[in-house]
Amino acid sequence: MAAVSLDHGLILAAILFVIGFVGLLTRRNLIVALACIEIMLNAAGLAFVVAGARWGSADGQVMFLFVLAMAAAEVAVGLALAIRFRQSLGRLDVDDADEMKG
Amino acid sequence: MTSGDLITLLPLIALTVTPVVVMLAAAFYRSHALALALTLVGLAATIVSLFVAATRTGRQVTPLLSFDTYALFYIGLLTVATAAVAILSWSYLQRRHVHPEEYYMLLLTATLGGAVLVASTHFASFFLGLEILSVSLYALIVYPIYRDQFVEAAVKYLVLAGATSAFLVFGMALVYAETGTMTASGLAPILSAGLGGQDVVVALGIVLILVGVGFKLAVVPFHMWTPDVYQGAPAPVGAYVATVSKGAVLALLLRYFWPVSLDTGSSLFLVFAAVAIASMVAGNLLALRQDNVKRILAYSSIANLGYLLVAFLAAGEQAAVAVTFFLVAYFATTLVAFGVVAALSTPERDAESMDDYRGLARTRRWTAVAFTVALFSLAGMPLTVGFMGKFYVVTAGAGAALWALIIVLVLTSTIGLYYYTRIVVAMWVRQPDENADAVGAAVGGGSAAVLAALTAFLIVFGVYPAPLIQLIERAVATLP
Amino acid sequence: MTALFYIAAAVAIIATVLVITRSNLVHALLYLVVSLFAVAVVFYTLGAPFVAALEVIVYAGAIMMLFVFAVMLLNVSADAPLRVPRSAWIGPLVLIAVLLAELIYGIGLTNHALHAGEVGPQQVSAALFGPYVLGVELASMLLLAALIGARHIASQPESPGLDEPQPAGEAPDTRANEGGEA
Amino acid sequence: MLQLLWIVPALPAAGFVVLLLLNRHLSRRATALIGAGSVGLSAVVAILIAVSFITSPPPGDAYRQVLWTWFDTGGLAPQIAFYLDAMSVVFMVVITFVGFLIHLYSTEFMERDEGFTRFFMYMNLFVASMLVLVLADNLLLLYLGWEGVGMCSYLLIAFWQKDVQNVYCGRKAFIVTRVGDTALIVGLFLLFTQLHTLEIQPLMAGAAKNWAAGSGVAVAAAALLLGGAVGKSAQLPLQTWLPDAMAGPTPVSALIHAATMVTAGVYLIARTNVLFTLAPDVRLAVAIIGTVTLLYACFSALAQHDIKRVLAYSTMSQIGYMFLALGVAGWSAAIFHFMTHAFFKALLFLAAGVVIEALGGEHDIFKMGGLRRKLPTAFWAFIIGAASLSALPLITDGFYSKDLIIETSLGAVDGNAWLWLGALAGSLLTSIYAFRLVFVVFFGEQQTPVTLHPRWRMKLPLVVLSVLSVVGGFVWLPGWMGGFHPFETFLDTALPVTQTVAGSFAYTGVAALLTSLIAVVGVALATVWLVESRAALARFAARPTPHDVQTFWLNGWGFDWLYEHVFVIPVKWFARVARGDLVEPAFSGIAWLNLQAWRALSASQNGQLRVYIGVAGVGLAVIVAFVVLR
Amino acid sequence: MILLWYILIPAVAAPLAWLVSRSRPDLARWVALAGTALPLALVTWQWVSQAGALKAAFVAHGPGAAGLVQGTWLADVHATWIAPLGISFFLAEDGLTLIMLVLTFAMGLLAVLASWRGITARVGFFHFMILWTTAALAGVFLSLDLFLFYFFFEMMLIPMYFVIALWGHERRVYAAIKFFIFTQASGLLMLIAILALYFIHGRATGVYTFDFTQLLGTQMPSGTAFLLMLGFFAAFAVKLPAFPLHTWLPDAHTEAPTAGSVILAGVLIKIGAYGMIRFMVPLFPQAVYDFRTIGMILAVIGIIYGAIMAYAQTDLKRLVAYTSVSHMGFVLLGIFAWNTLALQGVVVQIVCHALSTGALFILVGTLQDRIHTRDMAKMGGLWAVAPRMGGTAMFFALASLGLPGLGNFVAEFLILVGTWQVSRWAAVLGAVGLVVATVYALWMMQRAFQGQETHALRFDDLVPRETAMYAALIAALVVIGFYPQPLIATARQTVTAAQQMTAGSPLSPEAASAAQTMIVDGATADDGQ
Repeated sequence: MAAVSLDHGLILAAILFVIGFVGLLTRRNLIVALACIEIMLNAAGLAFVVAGARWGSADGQVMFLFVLAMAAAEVAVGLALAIRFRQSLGRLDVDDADEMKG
Repeated sequence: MTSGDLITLLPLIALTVTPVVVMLAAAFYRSHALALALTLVGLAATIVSLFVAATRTGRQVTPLLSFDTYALFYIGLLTVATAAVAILSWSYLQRRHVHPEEYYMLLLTATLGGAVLVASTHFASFFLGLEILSVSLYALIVYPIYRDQFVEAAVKYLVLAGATSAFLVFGMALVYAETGTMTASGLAPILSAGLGGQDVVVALGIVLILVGVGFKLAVVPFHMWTPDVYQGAPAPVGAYVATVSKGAVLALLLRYFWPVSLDTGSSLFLVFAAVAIASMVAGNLLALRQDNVKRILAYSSIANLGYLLVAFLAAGEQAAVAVTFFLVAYFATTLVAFGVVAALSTPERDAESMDDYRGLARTRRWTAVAFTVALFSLAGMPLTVGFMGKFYVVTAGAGAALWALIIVLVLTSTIGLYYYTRIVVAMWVRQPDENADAVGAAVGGGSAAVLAALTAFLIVFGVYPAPLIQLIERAVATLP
Repeated sequence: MTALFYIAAAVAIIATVLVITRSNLVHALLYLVVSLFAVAVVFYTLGAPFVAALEVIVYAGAIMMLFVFAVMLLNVSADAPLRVPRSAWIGPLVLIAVLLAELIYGIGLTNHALHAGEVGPQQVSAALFGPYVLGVELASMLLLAALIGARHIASQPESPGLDEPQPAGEAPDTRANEGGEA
Repeated sequence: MLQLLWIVPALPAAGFVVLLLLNRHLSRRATALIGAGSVGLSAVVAILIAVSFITSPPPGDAYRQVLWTWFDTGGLAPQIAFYLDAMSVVFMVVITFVGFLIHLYSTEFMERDEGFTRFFMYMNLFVASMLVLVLADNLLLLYLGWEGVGMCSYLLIAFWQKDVQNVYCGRKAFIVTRVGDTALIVGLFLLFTQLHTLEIQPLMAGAAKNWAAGSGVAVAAAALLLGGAVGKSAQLPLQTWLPDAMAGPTPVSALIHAATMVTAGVYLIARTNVLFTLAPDVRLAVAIIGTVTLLYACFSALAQHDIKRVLAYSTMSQIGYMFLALGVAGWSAAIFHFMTHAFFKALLFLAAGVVIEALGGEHDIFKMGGLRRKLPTAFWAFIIGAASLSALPLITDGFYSKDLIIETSLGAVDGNAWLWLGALAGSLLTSIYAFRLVFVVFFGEQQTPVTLHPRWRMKLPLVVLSVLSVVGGFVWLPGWMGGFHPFETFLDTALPVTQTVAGSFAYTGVAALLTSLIAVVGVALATVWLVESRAALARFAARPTPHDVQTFWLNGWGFDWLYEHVFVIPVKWFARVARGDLVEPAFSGIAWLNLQAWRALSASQNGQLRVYIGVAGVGLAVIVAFVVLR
Repeated sequence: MILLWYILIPAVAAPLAWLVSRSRPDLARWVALAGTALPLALVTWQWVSQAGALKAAFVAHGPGAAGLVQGTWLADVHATWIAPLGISFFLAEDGLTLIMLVLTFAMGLLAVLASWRGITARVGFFHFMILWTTAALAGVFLSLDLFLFYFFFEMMLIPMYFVIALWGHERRVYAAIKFFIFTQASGLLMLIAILALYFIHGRATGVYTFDFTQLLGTQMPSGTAFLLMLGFFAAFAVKLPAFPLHTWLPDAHTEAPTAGSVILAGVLIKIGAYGMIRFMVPLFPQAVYDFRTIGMILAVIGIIYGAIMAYAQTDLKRLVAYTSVSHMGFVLLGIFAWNTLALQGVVVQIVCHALSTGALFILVGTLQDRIHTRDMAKMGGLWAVAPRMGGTAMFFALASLGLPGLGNFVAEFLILVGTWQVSRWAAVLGAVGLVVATVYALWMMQRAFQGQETHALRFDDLVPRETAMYAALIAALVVIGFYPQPLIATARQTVTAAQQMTAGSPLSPEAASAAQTMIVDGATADDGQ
């Protein structure tokens, strides 16, 4: 049933990954940044599942599981930080956070 | 998973149980002293378990981890470093009026992450170890919370760590897609081909993995976060990031690349060389006229990683010993340097600007002596273990005839002299300016002891490094 | 089946692009949920039903809920949208184009057929509690660390300041861990 | 008796050490006693040694006394040893005797000077160094004496160091002589490398044995030694320092810049005569330099205002005569003239000293005048000195030595007419400027009052020297006066006999008559011109020749100006330009580069998170491109 | 075993001085005095007692390179230090080392004496640094293991840096860091050269060691040898300020306190010369031979440029510093001439330069303490105010211009005679250097001491302690001037051994024969003493 070839899957993952990365680069809102990180992690997980599908072994999916766990952890701490960020800097704009430089 | 494996896993088990115990204790009775005591007991247990684990043969525990003497040595190193950071944090957190218990839990989980990284031979354990370490660090960096700098540093670290982890995983996926193996032993033949010609995907995968590794090691071009995080984070956490997180990742890199003898023509070698040179040059140049001591230490840690990469590239029989020895020296020196910064920091403001260190020799003589010894060790001056470390690195480099790299190392480390001595001048030559708010109270008992012990380590092994070298040689011998 | 794969892929890509272009935050998050569903469908077409289910439950269910809570809590829509001048997009887009080209060129070089069979939950759980058992334990420690961290960051009152020291050892008031009021 | 040789230089050296150590605690009398006494004793011992040397000459007419080995490495083993032969006896006696007289004279001359002890300290050190120079058995030891006297002359010229001008003159003297010394030391290198020793006698033997006459190395060695001699004896082209050396006290000028040091060059050439015989054209150069310098000096002397500068130029010209004698291989004639010159030139200087002291430090001769009755001893001393300088026939020692040189310059094998004519012209001019000086200072009306009259310690040396200036010449009578020349026979044991052309015109009666008449004509000319017409006297004394030639001669034919512009100004310019070290910009440039790199890099750390991610992305793109495309 | 004491006594005295100073500051001075006087006495006793051994050790051994090298040490200590890298704790002492040790401890003693009144702030810490430098210097001169040599070479930087940075004058921090970076950068280049040599030797013979006697004579392609030689030359040329790399010296000397300048001028500079004679030339004779012309050009430029720069200075101490550049130009010339005469001249020059320039620095330092300025424009006519000081300054000025009868002349004459045999133009230009030396020496005397007393400066003349110090130095210079044989005899053995080591190369073609005559002279010369 898998007429889909490996590289198509990987290309899809790559595209999603790259879109996430561009979001990270351009959007100044911290929440969106966290979302973009989630997109990139999801794309990486997708790549792993595609790889697993190629070899027909469960390794890919196990790795996806771990990526999932890591993403969840990341979001939890990220959002907590976002709340703290808004309280101390007033806005969720990432560019405000440039007090330390030089 | 046989019962024997459990004994081999003892160190990890100890490192897992300790944070849980600290958490339970905190649930019943919130006391800073109790938390620290439990942490130290846990770390001591880990070290004892190392010796127990060392007695068992048959080291590979599930494809994920392998506990050879190399891993055990590094776990020991990380544990000792964590213990030092914990004690240094005691006086730091004492005056911060913030719940200290979570700090120690996170410290222990981070060390667990490090331990997993050191022992990992599989992508899964590599990824998980890295993430446990990172996630624990997010909270540690922002721990005192009440100042914008902490939040800013944590956000930067989190976003960048998240992004680079995504690259890491994507790289792993590509490698797995092409080769089907995720273990270090499986990758060795591929790596030794130096990523030339045919399987471009694997090359792509490896490079993407290096992004994740590069971020953690803070080598150029992934070093941008370092100065801000070191400046923003509390001093003990800065020490932790500079030592344990970098050391663990480098140990893993060494394990993966140890069986691979990169020939100097291959593209991977050239990438590493370019990164090393860039780190050495940028690290030293950025710190040239820097007035913030924490940022100077950050840039100097970038430069030191550049030196480490030179030894890593040497890949001769000397390389592993050189890398490990330099790492041990780097650990001790950085802990002393950050320990002094932590000891002098006040709740209002960390002791980071150069003016805080004016005339320190007069006001607080022994701290100044410790900091001077650390700075001279960073600069690689004799009588300090830094000198032996740098000498060992240059020897390894010379052994592998990496002349270009060594000459860059030599020239950039003389630039380094300039900014290290600027601090020394501030401490010894300048007069303390009265109007500056007085630097922190006298150095607390615990951190004073740690600083004294580490400074002694710097000098003793600076003069007579032979026993340390023998220990490292025995540890490295077991690498495949 | 392959047609379904390509449809779901297209939906996923479009939804993700919309996520990063919408100025309204809530819309962005909703598009993200759509994108996750599309990816779940892709998983299904690739013969990984267990992971598809996980994607829906954990990713869309739990993580996105966290996002929505955060957005509601901070009623982000109130403050001015952070407009980014058009020109700011050019640099990143060029970089992304280069990166994408390199990735696609690299991936394009190899072409292998995917394994026909489906890898069901049995094999995954066998692997999970086979060689990767330690992985699971470590994943749990990862979540524990995140828990402790998130709780600590969110629990503190806005800025304890140095004047009213909080005596160590006294149990904190049972404020919800979402932290202070918006 | 000869074993006491080492005492002769040791005594003044001991005097120097004693004065140095007890500097503060000695009274004037004690210092004078030690200072003059040490040289006096040394003179006595020198004379005793000379007598025993003459009466019972040691084997081989030479006596060598070794004190200790200086050092011994790599084949070079110079010894601190003294070598006494006929020539060095003459030099030793003259130096110690004249030195003693001048020391006696100085005890009174320097009485009121607060640096009294320091003066005698330097003078003793000078006499010791000069004795080491003339008695040295080894060229390196000779060089030690050579530089020693140079240093002492610097210290003594700049004795009144409160006035920067004196210090400048002292420095100028030491540096110009040092230029000559460099040539000498290079000569030493050459000699040692070629002949593997620096001991004079074996060196001369070795040179004679393995160097062919006129061979390149011989010419080079001789030329280098000549360079050293020219520097020390103030001959062209290194003569500019001597007139300025008059800045020192008069006894210093008398001892150093008349009697002893300036003749060191003559001693060196005489001592290494074998080298010069091996390089005939260098010897001709010596003769030419001698003649040209003596003429140059005569003309300059004519135009001087300062009494001591006249005498300085006259010394320069008399040494020119000695160089001429050496040039034509009249070795003993040169030594003879050295002795006579030492007597009458010291006499002239000391007399001038009396005059200067009497007139309260006045140097300009046109402010003096009519001192005949006021200072009789000075007047008679000056007359005898001037007569001897102009070589008035029969009654002065100058006649015997200078005319002998004039005669040899034609009669010797290498003599030639041009040299002879130059010498004759020089002799004429000498008598003119000598007696010009006498008439201007001692005749005409008195312009400055006499405030001080010399006492016995200044008068006695004048008398003794006057007697010697008359008697000194009788030791070597010319052929037509009976040919009694014990001095020559004595010197022939050390120096080669001068070969003369048998029937040459020089030895005919006419030539002898001509040379003696020249001197008398010169004096007559000066007397007729000056004594008769007062106006003529003032005018001629003031300006004997048209104005610009006058000033040209006054400042030594513009050599000072030339050296100033060729050597001194470029060095000063380079020093000013390079004060901050030319190499410094190279290193501060590197530091600047580092600073600019730092400024650029730290600008990139602008704290913007998105920039950080961008940098990481670009870095990644570059690496991937490199790995993938390679 | 005695060698260990040379390093240990000052090394132990250093912390002792610092600790003692906490309770009674002045005690630190006495500890420092003991810390330098004791080893000085020890080494002098060894010199006297082993004078016989010096000759015997030499005569007994034939001219064979190996024979000479092994058997020649007066005393040696051999212990393994870091076995895995083949680093051994190998100290050895022969004639030249003996002289350098005497010099080190004498200058250390002089430094302590000179700063008896001068240093008042942080006395204990100051003497800690001085003693640490002395210990490191003793280590440098004694070590025969290249790593140990490098270890001590670098170790002496820190105390010297502190001495200049803490007790120096106005621009002390700039001068200190400049000194530090110059020496460290060139030191690291030498380290690379040492390591390259270590690996070439290791690969060729399988024995990985830093022991100089074994590294000697490793065969390598001439191109590599030239590069390695340049590495060594860089480090030693900076230390011995050879022409292009000398700019740190005037700053370091001018800003350093008197004691610092004395040690800097007295001993630190000599490491360059010692290093070249001991390590650089014997290890790469052919490369040195190829480099000889350039080396001599640099030396001659150093002599003349240094002298003119000295003349150009307005700061008295800077003037004296540049004289060191000029004198060290002679030393470099002598080393490149590499024959017995020149090398003996170098040894004598090393000692005499230390004495004369050390004295000049003390003089200028004490003058600065009295009139609080070094600017010659503000001086003038000081002889009238302080005649004894004027006289001493005159003596040492004359010594530094190479007046015969004093040690410097014997050294410079030997060097120039030796150089003449190798290259005529270098010797002639060196001799011209003597004239330029006269210019700056007399210029200094005129500007500072002679001439009209422009400013009414009133200060007291030399105190007895100072007079005694200068008298000792004057006596030493005069004795060396008239009888340098003990110095030459002590160094003869090292000089001949060094030439033996380069016997194979064109550098010293007649080495074998020279050694032969040496033995004969060695035996006969003794009766002359």
